[in-house]
Amino acid sequence: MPSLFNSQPSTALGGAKRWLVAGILLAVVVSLFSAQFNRYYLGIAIDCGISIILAVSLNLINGHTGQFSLGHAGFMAVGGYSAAKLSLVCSPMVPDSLKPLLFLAALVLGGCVAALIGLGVGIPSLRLKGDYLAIVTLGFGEIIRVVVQNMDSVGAASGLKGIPKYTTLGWTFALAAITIYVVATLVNSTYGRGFIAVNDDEVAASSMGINPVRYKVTAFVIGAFFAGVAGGLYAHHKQFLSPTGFDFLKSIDIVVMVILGGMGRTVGVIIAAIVLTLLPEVLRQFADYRMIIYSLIIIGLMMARPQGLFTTGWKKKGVAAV
Amino acid sequence: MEWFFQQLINGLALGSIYALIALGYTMVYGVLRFINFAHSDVLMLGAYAAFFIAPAIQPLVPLPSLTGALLVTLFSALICAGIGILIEFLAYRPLRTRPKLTVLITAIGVSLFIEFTCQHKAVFGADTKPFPTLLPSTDFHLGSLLVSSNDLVVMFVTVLLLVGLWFVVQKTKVGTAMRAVSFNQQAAALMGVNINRIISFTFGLGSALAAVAGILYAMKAPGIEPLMGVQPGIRAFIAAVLGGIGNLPGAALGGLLLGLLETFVGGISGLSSYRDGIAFAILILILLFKPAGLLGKSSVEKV
Amino acid sequence: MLIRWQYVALLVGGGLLGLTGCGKSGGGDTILVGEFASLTGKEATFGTSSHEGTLLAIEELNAAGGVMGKKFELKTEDDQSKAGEPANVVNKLISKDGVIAVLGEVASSRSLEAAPICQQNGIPMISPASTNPKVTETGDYIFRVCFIDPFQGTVMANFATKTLKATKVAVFTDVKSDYSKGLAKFFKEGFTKAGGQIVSELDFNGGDKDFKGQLTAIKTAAPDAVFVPGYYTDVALICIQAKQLGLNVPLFGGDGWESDTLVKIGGDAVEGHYFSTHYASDAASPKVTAFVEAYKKRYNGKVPDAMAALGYDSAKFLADGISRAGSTDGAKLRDALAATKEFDAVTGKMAINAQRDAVKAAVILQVKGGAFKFVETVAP
Amino acid sequence: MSQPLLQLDQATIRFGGLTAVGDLSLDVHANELVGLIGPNGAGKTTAFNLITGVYQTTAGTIHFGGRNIRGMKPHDLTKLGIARTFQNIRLFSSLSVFDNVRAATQLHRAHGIRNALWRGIGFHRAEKEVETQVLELLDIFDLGRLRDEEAKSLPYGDQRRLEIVRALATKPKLLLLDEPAAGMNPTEKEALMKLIKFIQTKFQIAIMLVEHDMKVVMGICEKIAVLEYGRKIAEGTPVEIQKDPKVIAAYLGTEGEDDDA
Repeated sequence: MPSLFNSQPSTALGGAKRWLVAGILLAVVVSLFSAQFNRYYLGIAIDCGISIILAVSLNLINGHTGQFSLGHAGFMAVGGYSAAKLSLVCSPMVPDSLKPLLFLAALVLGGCVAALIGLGVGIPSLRLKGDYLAIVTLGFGEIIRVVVQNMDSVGAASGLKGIPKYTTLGWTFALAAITIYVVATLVNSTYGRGFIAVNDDEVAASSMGINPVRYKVTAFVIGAFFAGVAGGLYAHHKQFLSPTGFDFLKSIDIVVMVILGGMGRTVGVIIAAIVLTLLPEVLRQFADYRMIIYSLIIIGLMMARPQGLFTTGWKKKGVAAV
Repeated sequence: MEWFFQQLINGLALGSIYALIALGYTMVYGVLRFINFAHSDVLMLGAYAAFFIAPAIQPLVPLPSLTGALLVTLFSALICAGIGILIEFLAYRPLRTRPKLTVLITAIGVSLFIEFTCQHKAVFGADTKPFPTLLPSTDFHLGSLLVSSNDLVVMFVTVLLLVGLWFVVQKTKVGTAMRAVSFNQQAAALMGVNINRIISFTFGLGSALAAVAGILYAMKAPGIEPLMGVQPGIRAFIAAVLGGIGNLPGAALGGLLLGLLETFVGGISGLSSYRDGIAFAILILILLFKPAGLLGKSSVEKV
Repeated sequence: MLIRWQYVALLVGGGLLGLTGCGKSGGGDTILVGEFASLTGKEATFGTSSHEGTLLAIEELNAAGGVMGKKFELKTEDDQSKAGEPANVVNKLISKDGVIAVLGEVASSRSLEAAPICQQNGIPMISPASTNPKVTETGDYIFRVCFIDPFQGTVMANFATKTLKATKVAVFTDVKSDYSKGLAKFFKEGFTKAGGQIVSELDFNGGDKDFKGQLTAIKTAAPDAVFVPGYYTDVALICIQAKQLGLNVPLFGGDGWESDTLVKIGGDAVEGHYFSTHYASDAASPKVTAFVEAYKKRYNGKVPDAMAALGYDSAKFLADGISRAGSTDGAKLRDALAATKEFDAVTGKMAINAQRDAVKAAVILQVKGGAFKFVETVAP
Repeated sequence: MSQPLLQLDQATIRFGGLTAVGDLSLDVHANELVGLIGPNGAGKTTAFNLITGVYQTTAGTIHFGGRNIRGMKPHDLTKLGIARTFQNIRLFSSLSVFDNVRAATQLHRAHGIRNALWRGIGFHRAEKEVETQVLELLDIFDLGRLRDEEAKSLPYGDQRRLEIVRALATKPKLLLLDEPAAGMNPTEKEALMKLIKFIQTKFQIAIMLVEHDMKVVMGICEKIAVLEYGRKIAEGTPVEIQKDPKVIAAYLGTEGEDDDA
């Protein structure tokens, strides 16, 4: 079966690009009709798309490469603030017809700045493992938050307001499709097997000519880039950013998505991202019992499906679910 | 100079509490190799237990008094030990053979569950409650220095518990079993160690420590609320890693260092707003040079 | 307990169905009002207070027959004190539930997140306690019933120079809170303009429990008084630790101090300190006494804090606007609210100015004998 | 005689006070099959770790293909042409048999992120080539039928062979085998000896072998070096070694154990 998620390179991998194009087209078409959607559902749908980008990109770091990072919210913050600042500064100077270009530039800038920070965070990962690395990434995330909290140019503690609303369903899901494409194709290539090899056994990987340092840093940089893009989307979706939104609990949320989806399983992670974004909304009717139920569901899921929600049988035929 | 010594005392007092909490983290980590995120919530439950027990025993033992404080602490520690054992039994034991990350997420789930449940108005409610005075407190003047008796109590209790814990782990039969389980669970089981009992004991002991830390923390800052454990919990977690997780003296050292660092940085104008960030930055620097923490042994992988 | 993925898929599918199958409710014989508040999470204390005040006001209004012959229905949503949530919550209230106005939030950062959505939908939003000037800058549908940081900061600066006769003041700010930073900024401006000197500026993070590092440094700077714009949960601990360190100068702050809990936790450590707020319960109008009594009765003897009073006022202010507009239409309601010249709130008589901010007097209280005593009134 | 492929010149490594390998000098020539033997703890695996860059020498030098390898990381050395297997099998346990070998081929590809992402014609051609190559290799070692199995689910003997195949996929000039016969029964050992000889002739590479089983070592190696307490006590042909009194003394009572602690 020609598919993005098939681990075999033998069949037509050209399929992967077709999926990407189809995904982007679908997103754009749906987005044309989005004016008719209820704004609440539209907002939630965009939240889901952003969660997908965050979870899939973290999956490259945590799932495929096996680096336990707790700093994804930090990358998201960096990307979000950079993108928002650019569009705030430039949007008065740009005519309406060029606004999409400005938005694209802002997202790319956000991604690049986040990637740069990812490079910085990736370097300690050369020396640290497991819990120690987790702490260091958590620390980086918190440092970013503290710095933003003290930066008056981005509103400091009172937040950055008045960010133009550029994020649409189309943008979000097109970028989600690109993220999925990049992570999935990257991992499903001879080059990309290196990520998993490093995860499985660093010493053996090194002895097979795979440079673990390079792979780990690459994973951090690419993961951070997309987290930054997600931050940019988030900023132009909520139209307001405050540093408290990017504390380590946000990182934990994303980690839960990755683990619940099954480390290294792209489809599972996508579904987990959607489920965990929808769940609190679905539970709203339970009012003040909502978060209690939410936490119980997480515990229950870990007991029932510890290997990830959607592992068995989904890995290979998962395309239908995207 | 006077300023320096005052800050030193402040820092040591704060660090002692971090150290005490970190001991609990590190002990559970030593035996089970995972970070018990719910530890900080057990700390909160300890403070609430004392909050409810204190008025209950007031008719029998006058408060504030030393006996009263000891009694309240003892009961709270027992309650929390029970809670800790229960958490382990219900949430972690079924996952014993599963990957550590699974247990980690479950621990986060348990932590959220306790926090949200306690915030519910039918339980404790979200508002801050005044913590009763358990110990009569006085301030000692050493020249121009001011030392609160509470701070001295905190430091004393930390040292006492650290020594006690060290004794339990190193010199008693159950401690030997704990170390055996930590070293190799299967081998320990084959040697006739009752793994379940040892792990329950570890959780009970760790949670009792958390209760004591919670009460001391509430004595220092006598307003308690369901999320009071989160912030010191993260700090203690950092402290445990800083000292080398799984290492008891390391946890104490890490806690003290972090407490001192926060206090001194907090006291510098212009830097105080970066306090949380600087603590982390120094932690990262230390870990870059000592990847397994200050006292942790970096395990060289055998090839 | 075994959950297979099929069940999960069912759950997701069911959830999706549930999400699409709802229309607008309300309308008809009730007026549906939305409220968003931090009922759980880090700032649940304040959110709960303002919610309780709002709820009390709605209940009183309904007991009195409602407005225009219609009763109110309050739809409350929790935002978990989390950034990102207010947008969802307010979108839901407006687009799914169909509320005619939105009440909330205490924290300016969360009000700022919700404001553009209310503005774009043409739904009036009334914030009970967001004091950051930026909140109402979002657009002409955004109002508030509290005074703003520049006013309160200036009031306290004048108080420090004139009443306290302080020339050297230390400022101790909660960097995590825009409220605290705002107050500190305007206080510093006012105080230095009046010839005073800021001898020390230190920061803490809301939720910290240990402040001794900063307080020791403040003590070394030997100020005449310390300005602590913060919330009562932190302030009580700051007062206790200041006392332990022998920092025996007056501490003073803003309306975030006002709560029974301040005295309950702080005990004698808060004695003698000052803060500015909206009303004084000891020198109060009958309106205030009635509110305090009603609140105590409704919530098991709990004494209302400033958030509760402001939450109460936000709902009453909305009802007043609706009755004057004679309609629940967004634009008409907006115009009526904006035209408010005098509204008799629990927190004082107020008018709405061109920036849609409440203009009202502040009072300064002192903690004495475990109660708040009136010191002076400062008119705008 | 031509320039040796691998040249150890008084290579030494000390851990604290312990000299794990001391003044080890040894030459390995192209297409030569050299055995490294010695009692438990003699430093054989440590010597391998020095050659592959896992450890750095404290003193002395190691040259490979005329280059001093000091400071080079294992993956750099693999590029130069050194491949190895491990005493305790280290496969990529979550990857399939096919992918284990595929991961090892990448260092000779014009790989890269850009190619993997763009998926142009060149990429597909290259991936096709890799596939053919990997399958060929697997088939030579009779593992082709298992290509989709998870590596960790294979029987022990197959795992050992897969590790060798994976090492060969890096196209080495020198292959280091760390106790390949450990845990095998006599029939399997017989097959392994044939296999090693086969690799030597088929791929025309030099092989270095750490092994406890004397029958295996004596049966196939052209040259044998004996280590004791980190020092080389003898070097020569199998016949010479068997007669060496120092070797006999060192081995008294220790022969035949599997474990190298």
